[in-house]
Amino acid sequence: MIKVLFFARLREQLSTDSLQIQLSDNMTTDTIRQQLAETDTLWAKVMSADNLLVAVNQEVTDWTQQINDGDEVAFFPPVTGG
Amino acid sequence: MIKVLFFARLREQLSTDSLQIQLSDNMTTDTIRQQLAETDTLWAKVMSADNLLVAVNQEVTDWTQQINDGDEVAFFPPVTGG
Amino acid sequence: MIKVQQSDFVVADEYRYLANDNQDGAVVTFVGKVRDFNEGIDVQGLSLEHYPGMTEKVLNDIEKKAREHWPLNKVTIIHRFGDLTLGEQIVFIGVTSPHRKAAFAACEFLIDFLKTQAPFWKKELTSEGSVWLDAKNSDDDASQQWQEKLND
Amino acid sequence: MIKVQQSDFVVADEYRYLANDNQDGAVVTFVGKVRDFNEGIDVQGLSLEHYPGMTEKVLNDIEKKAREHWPLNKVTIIHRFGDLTLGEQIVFIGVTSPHRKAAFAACEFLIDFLKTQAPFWKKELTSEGSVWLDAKNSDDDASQQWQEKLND
Repeated sequence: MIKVLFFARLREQLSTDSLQIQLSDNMTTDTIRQQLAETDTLWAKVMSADNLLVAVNQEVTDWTQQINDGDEVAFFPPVTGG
Repeated sequence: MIKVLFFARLREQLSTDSLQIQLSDNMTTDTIRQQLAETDTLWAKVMSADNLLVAVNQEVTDWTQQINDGDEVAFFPPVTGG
Repeated sequence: MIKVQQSDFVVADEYRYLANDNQDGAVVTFVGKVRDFNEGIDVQGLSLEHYPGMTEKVLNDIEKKAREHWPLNKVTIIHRFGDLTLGEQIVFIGVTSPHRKAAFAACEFLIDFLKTQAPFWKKELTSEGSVWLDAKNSDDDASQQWQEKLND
Repeated sequence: MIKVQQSDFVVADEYRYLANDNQDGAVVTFVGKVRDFNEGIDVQGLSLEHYPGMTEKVLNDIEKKAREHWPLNKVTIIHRFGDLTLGEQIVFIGVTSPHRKAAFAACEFLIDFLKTQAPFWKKELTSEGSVWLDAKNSDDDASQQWQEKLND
């Protein structure tokens, strides 16, 4: 299983802070993004945002990273702390 | 009268923190420096230091500044505060 | 020392810890506060969300990076989350070094990188409702400039 | 606020004064302390001489110059004179601004200019006797760089 997390504006727009998905063959950060985008038009819109960021196991990465079972994948907008 | 002040290393080397001198015609910061340098070999050495600074009425200036009666003239080495 | 916390911090306590070593000639601190306006709109407060676990990891990485570039002794990074009202303290960065240039540069580097890399998100409570902040280009520029400067 | 004094200052009190305004998003402070070594020699303490009257004048001028270049709200400069022992605080610079870049730049500018323009002189008490410090080229360079940057 893969744990997927959503933060800030995304979490609010999707009314979801986390969910679990099954690992599939050759799964990447982009595969997960596309899979989630297929949920409905809302998810399609949110998951296609230009500035969407993704972290795997708490490290920001790009859309080609391979996913392994047990990974924690997080989607969020650009950060605005400090 | 002109009030002349000495600070830090200069004050110690000359064993003098202040003195009064008479205003003379066309007196400049450089005139005062030369006049003081004539006191003896110690003063000659101290007043000819390359990095000697001078302030008139508490403002750093160069060696051409005209002196007026009542001015406060201070000699000191480069500053090292902070 | 890195702390991510809901509660407020006390600058006097942080300063006491930082200023305790005779090898240091310089202590530089930065405090970021909730300001009463942003881009022309009245701000009444902030709600700060973060990604627990990742936040601490990123802050540790940033501290490590700063220590690679400057001779630092103590480094303190504190960032709050949760609801904050007007004028409240959000973030504390404190750095000590034998040299003032190093302390200034590292302190500014730490807050610039925190702003673009640490997973915090601000939602502003304004007179027109509550709004998630957009990332600022000026913040990206600031951390970009460090990258260029430090890779020279 | 400019203070030239023999007595110590309390950073907590200075911070409280600085951090009191909701228009400010950033508070940057610098504290310079008596360090236990300088150019390889053990330091046991410092004796600080200044030029009363001129010191305050120069510090006021430097503050004025900083305010011309950056949008600052509060500025505090405190410099001590007299005998100071190891680890003691020498100088405090505190700056507040709506913007952190301005607060950092102004704080560093103020200490850089103070170092090359304010009439203070340090005599170090070392294991080899007491010695007047020579001005550092690096300090002249720092204030020279500001002149060039700000005249651009």
